[in-house]
Parts: sequence; C-alpha cells; structure tokens
Amino acid sequence: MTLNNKVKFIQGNQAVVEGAIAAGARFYAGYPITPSSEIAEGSANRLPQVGGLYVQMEDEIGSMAAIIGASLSGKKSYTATSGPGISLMSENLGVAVMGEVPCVLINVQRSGPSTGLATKPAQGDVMQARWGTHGDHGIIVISPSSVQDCYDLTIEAFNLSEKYRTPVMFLSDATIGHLKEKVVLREIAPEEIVNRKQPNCDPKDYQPFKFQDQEDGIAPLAAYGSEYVFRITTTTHDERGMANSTPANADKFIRHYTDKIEKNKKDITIVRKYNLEDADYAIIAFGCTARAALEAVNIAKDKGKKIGLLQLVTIWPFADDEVREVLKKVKGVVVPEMNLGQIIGEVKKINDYGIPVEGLSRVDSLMITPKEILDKIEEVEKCL
Amino acid sequence: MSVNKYDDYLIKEKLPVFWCAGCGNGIVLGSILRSFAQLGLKKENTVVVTGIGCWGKADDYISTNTFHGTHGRALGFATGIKLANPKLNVIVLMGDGDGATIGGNHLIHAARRNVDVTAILVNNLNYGMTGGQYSGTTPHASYTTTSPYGHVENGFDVCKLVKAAGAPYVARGNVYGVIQLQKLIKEAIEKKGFSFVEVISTCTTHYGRLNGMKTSAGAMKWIKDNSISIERAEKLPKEEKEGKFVMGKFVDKDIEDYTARYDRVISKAKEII
Amino acid sequence: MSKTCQIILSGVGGQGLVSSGTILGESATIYEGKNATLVSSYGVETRGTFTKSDVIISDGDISYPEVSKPDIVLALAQVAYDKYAADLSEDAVLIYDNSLISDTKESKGKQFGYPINDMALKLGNIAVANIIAVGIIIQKTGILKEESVIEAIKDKFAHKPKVIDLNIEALRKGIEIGMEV
Amino acid sequence: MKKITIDPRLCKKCGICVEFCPADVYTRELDGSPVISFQEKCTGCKLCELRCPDFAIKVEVSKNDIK
Repeated sequence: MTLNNKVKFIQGNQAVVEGAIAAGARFYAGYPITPSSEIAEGSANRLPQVGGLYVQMEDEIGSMAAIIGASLSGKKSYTATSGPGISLMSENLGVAVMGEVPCVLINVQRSGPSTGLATKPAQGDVMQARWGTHGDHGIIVISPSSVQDCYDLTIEAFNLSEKYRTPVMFLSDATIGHLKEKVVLREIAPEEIVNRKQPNCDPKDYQPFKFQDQEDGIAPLAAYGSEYVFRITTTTHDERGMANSTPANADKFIRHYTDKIEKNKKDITIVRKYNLEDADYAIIAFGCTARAALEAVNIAKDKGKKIGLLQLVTIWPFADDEVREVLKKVKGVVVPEMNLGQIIGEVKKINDYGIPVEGLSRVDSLMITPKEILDKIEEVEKCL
Repeated sequence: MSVNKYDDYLIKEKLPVFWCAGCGNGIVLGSILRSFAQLGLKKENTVVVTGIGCWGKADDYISTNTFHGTHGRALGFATGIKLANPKLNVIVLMGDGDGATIGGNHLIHAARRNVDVTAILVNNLNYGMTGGQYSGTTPHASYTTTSPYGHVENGFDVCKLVKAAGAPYVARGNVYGVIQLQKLIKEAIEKKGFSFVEVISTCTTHYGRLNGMKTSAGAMKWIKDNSISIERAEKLPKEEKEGKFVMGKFVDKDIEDYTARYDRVISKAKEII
Repeated sequence: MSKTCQIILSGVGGQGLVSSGTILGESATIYEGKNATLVSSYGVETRGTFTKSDVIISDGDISYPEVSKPDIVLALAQVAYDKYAADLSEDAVLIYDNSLISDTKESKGKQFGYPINDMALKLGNIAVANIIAVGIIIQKTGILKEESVIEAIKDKFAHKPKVIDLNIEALRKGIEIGMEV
Repeated sequence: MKKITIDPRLCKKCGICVEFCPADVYTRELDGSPVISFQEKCTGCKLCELRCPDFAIKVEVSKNDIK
C-alpha cells in the first residue's frame, strides 16, 4: 500500500480537523466560539463525509458531556473551543478524568480573562489547562506551533488519549489556529493509530476501572452496546464502577488519575531542541511564541551567538527532566510567553542551579517578537 | 434470551434503597424496571443515564449499562451516547433540579433536537438531596428551606416547556397513579424520538414536612387530591385548576429523529466527495 | 541563503485580501514546493475596518510568520496607505490603488499607483481587484510563476468554473500593468 | 389464593400500602410496620406492590385466581 500525501495551504484550525479524522475521530460536539469556530465548521463539513457525526450543542457544558457519552459508545470524540468555553467545559472535563474517558479538547486560546479580546491570541490558559477542573488529577496538554503540528499532534493527542484513557487538551492559540501555512496531510498508516484497549475477559467478570492487573496500569474500556455491560460513575467509585466512599478507595483512585500520567511522562512528553548542544543561553518556549524564539535563535546564530531553544510541545505533564538538562548547561534562560508568567513558574521550581531565569511577558494580544527575546537575553547577559 | 422479570434489572444486593421512607423515587424506579421487563430490553443494549440528586442515585440499583455524571448534564451525556450508537436504548433519569433548573437549557434543546432518548423527570418540587431548598418547579408561596416566608417565584410547568420545545412525546404521571405511570413510561421508551415523562412525586422529609404533609401517606394523598386528568382539566373553570397537576399524555406525534435526519446528511456529504 | 519575500496586503475588510494571500500561499506551497505563511489581522467586524495580511514566501523554513521588514506592501485603502507609506524602507516597494487613494506622500521606497479598482470594474467585476493585485505583486517580486497562480485560481474556483477565466484575465492584466513603471 | 409477603429488611414503614389498599388488607403495628391482617380480602390488584417505594412487597396471584 502506498500512502498518499496531500500538500495543502490551510489554517491550523482546518488542519486540526484533518488530524482528528486521520486519527479516527468520528464524533464532534461543540459550541462555536472565536477563534476556534473553523474547527466546528470544518468538522460539520468533513465528518459526515467519512460517516462521522457533528452535533452543535446548546453550550460548552453540553458539548463536553456529549463527547464523553459518544466516547463511551465507542466513537473517538472531540470538541473545540476557546478559553471561555473551557471554563464551562471544566466541569465535565472532571467527568472525563474521573470516568477515565478518552476524548480530545481543543482550546484555541484567545486573550482573556472573560470575553477579553475575542479575536486576538494569548497563551493565558496554561494553568487553566492544568488545574481548570477541581480536584487532583493528571492531564496531557499538547501545544502546536505550526499548521503541520496541528495535523500531526492532533493525531498524537488522540493516540495518547486512547492509550492512557484520559482527556487530552490540545492547547492551540489564535495565531496558530488562523495561520495559513503549508501542511502535508500524510496518509496515516493503521499502525500509527492507537485504539483503546478492549476487555477480553468473560463479560460477567469485566470491571471498567480495574487497572491494577494491567501491565500498563490502564483498565480496558468496553463500549456501550457491546457484550460487556458496565457502569461509569464519576462519583468516587471502585473497580466495578460502584460508588464507594471509603478512604482507602478514594486514595487509591485519586492517586491513580495522577500516577497514570506522571509515571508515563517519558512516553508522553515531546520537546524540540534547537542549537542547545553548546548554547550559552537558552529560550524555553511553546506554541506560537516558539516560532519567535526559533527566529531569535537563527538571528543569533548568524551573528555568531550561541543561543538555544527548548520548545515544550507537551506542556503537561511538564518536561522537567529536559528542562533541568538545559538549566544545568547554560548561563541563563529566558521564558517568553503571552501571559504574565505561567510556564516560567514551573521552570523556576526546578532551577536548582542558581542561574537567572527571566520571563518575557506580553498580554497586549501581540506576538512576542524575535528582537524582544534577543534583547531580553542581552539584558540577562549584562547582569552576569 | 430476553429478560422479563423486572427484578432481573434490579441490583438486589444494593437494597434497601437509600431514599427516605415514603419517597416516591422507589416507586418510579419500580415502574421503570417493570417497563424494561415488559419490553424485554437487553441489558447490553440499554444505558441508563442519571443526573445528580436523590433521583440521580437510581442507577445504583439498575443492572443495565449505566452512566452517572454531573448535575443537570444527563441529557448531554445521553445525547452523545445515543448519537454515537443509535441502536442503544437510552433512558435518562433526572430530578427537577437536574432537568428543570440547572439543566433546563439542555432539556429544551434535547427536546428540540429530537434525539431518540427517553427522559424521566421525577419532580418532587424541591431539592431533596441538599436539604429541601426551592427548585425551578417549586410552586409559588410554598415553603422550602430557602423560601421560609413562602416562595416568591412561580414554578415551571415542565410538560408545557418540553411540549413548546417540540418533543414528539410528552406526558405526566404521578407516584399515586402507578398503573398509568408505568403505561406512560413504557410508551415513552417505545417512542421513536425524544420522549418525556414528568412524574409528580413526594418528598416527605423536606417539602412534605414544610407544607403540611406530615406523613408519607399524607404526601401521597396530597398528590392524589391535587392531580386531575387532562379530560377533567378541560372541563374545569380556570380557578379550579389553579395549583393542580394535570395528568396524562399531552403530545404523541411522529417527528423524524436526529439520527434519521443525520443519516441523510451523511449520504449527501458522501455524494460530494 | 534561502530566498524569502515578505509581503503585506492591506486595506479594509471585504476587499478579498485574505483571499489574495491564500492564492499566493497556495501557488507557492502546492505548485512550487516553497514554504509560505499567511497571518491575517482584522477587527471584530468582517467588513469596513482596517485589515492586513502578512504573507511570507520562502525557499527555506519560515519560523516567525509576521512580516518584520516588508519587501512589498499592497495598499487598497487610504487608511492602509497612510499606515505604511511613511515607514517604507529604501528597498521596499509600495503598490497602491490610485482609483481609491488620492492623498499620497513621499517615502524612501518605491511607490507605484495603479487604478486597480477601476480596472476590475472594467473587467466586469469589482471582486477581481484582489487578483489584479496578485498579478502586480508577482510581476514586481518575481517570487512566483504565473502558471502556479493560474493553477491556484483554478483550484479556488473549481466549484464556480464560470469565473475562472475572468480571474485569469484579471491576473494577466495585473502582470501586464505591473510591467509598466 | 393470593400470597402477600413483606420483606421486613426492606420495609421502611412508610404506611403507603396500609393507607391506599383498596381492600383494606393491611393494618399497622404501633411502630408503623404493616401487618397483613385481612389477607382473604386481597383482590390481587398489586397496587401495594407497585406503590411500595422499597421493593418490600410481593403479591403472588395463582392462576386459579385470575377470572
């Protein structure tokens, strides 16, 4: 079989739709919101062409509920929104965590808080993505920096979601969502697609939350309508899905929601390294800002300066090993982000090397420029 | 193998039910399970979706597939479950808090969207689980723990709301008229499209206690005395209908459901590519 | 060193600037194997307010997608002209629609005024003004081949074959006047 | 013959069966528990079983009783 590659010049949001379909997603429920609406429109157009289903719900709470329901009926499901929508979805994001329901939420970030600047980019939802829903839990958050990423990493988001039975957030932003760029829509080979593990036990023995006897620590998930009759409750439950409020049971499961992500960090996290081998200074960036950072690295290189970039493609779980490796080697680090300093806090937490870690924040809806990053590095240099 | 004993759908080891003495929830649960048995529903193909509240605990006792999520959102989950696998029988259990208050918007849109699920809303006129506060159906001037001087607002007529939203099947029963109730529930499950049954129920512990119904039997009697049939309601003058619950079937018509319509969308879309 | 061309397309909402940018980008990426980016910024209203699109076309990778130093600026409205004319660098080119923009000023870079809008009307449809502009741009920059743009136009209007010829005519008209000084 | 059984482990003594039995089959103990005092009056209508909120009552009607 030869795989077909299609070259397109499309928006990040459109590439997300193609990625979702390539990953095998066949159900979308959502509520339109700028700057994510092209994902709704694209899904309404494309899903029925592949036998999938689009439904526009009355709000984001219902949308999140519907994709959870559809996922439990065996369809890979997703929704797309922006920060205000994530605020509403956070309620049922907890349901997906607690019910261990695979699904993908796309947040095309815009400037906030509240309605904010509806059409303008920001990167202010980093912590909301991590802690938006209440209670302790792990979460996987992936941040694209190109239209190609929007395709490739959407597939990755579905794969991780299926593998770890967890919601995955795709943290895009208005710049990347609306950026038109060359993308190769690779035809995806079946072996590149991960589908959730199915039970193979006797139906009467099936326990939808029994993770302990699984080598990978993830319980298989049947679909409603299969021979397996099962219960999903997002009240604290036992292995069978029966409400169970004993302290030991609560402890076991609440830890599980974090452990299954944190213990598999090596498998989950993706970072990109540019010019870091002999760098004197490093930039740690993600999303659209990583593009300015890469430009800065290239400009510096032309000028004979040794500046490297660590791009966090996976934001959560936080790539602390890779960040530590950088902190250990360089004289100083600059963390540019279109917020008042969210990721930088994580970097500082593990800065045991006493090097300066400086933030570069912008919340005026404009992209951080390569020059601003280079100026900041110069500032750090001068202080040393 | 078809199951036709209602208690095959009941998880007996979870009994006694956790509800208060005289609570109507158990009566409605019994009616639902008996309807399942009459219809011979396969557990594998049936999903019961519940909300939050006293009635939201009903799934604890039901042996089909179940889903128990967040307050008011049961219809959202059910929409996804059903649309992703239209072969499933999806039954949604909500209280008046779930269905008519926090989730009221989901209710009217589910009715309008005409997803083929059956929603059974048990209306006990207050929030039982949290201690008897007023809900979206609490009648004007009645007493709850948050309307200690008499309720300021009016309550919803939920059936009228769902009817106005365009549901193809809308009915109301109560926990006194159990034979009619079971008939309505069975019909609703059989109905293609969004079917809705409101059940007027009792909350002896809270609403009953604060509104002069001292015993479970007293609360049941209050429901009996304040319920009238559609036929009778049509003949009564307006002032005599005031505060009465009208029982019976308000809507029973055929409207193509979401899945049937969407199947045509799929055919159309596939033609284009 | 890879060859890169930075383009700003500016005007007001509704002039088809995103569409022009998309045609340029598609021609470059799909038909010439280059890279291209298009970033558009606009107000909340779709029509009538200042908008601009940043297009970068390059043989190499494009990291930062916003235009920092334009090689060519297209201005289709006075408000757009005013924004860019003054700061134009020496080696940059400004193309403006002189049927819409009358108040011009001196600048360091070269300026060329063409009656783009009037020409579109003459061709029979004001909607092709943006394609005329694309023609001028590819003529002035030499960044793309005419054939690539024609292919992109055919793709864009595949569902409306009637307007393909009109748009190709508009493109050629743009190339033709672009040759004039 | 109709056979009524009440499961005392499930009964919460709400009194609904006693109050609404059309044939007055039941009486109440001082603690509120229902007592099947007049089994012979039972018509087998099963309303008590259907109205019991606690799944505590079973009314069995043998074939001979169905007219």
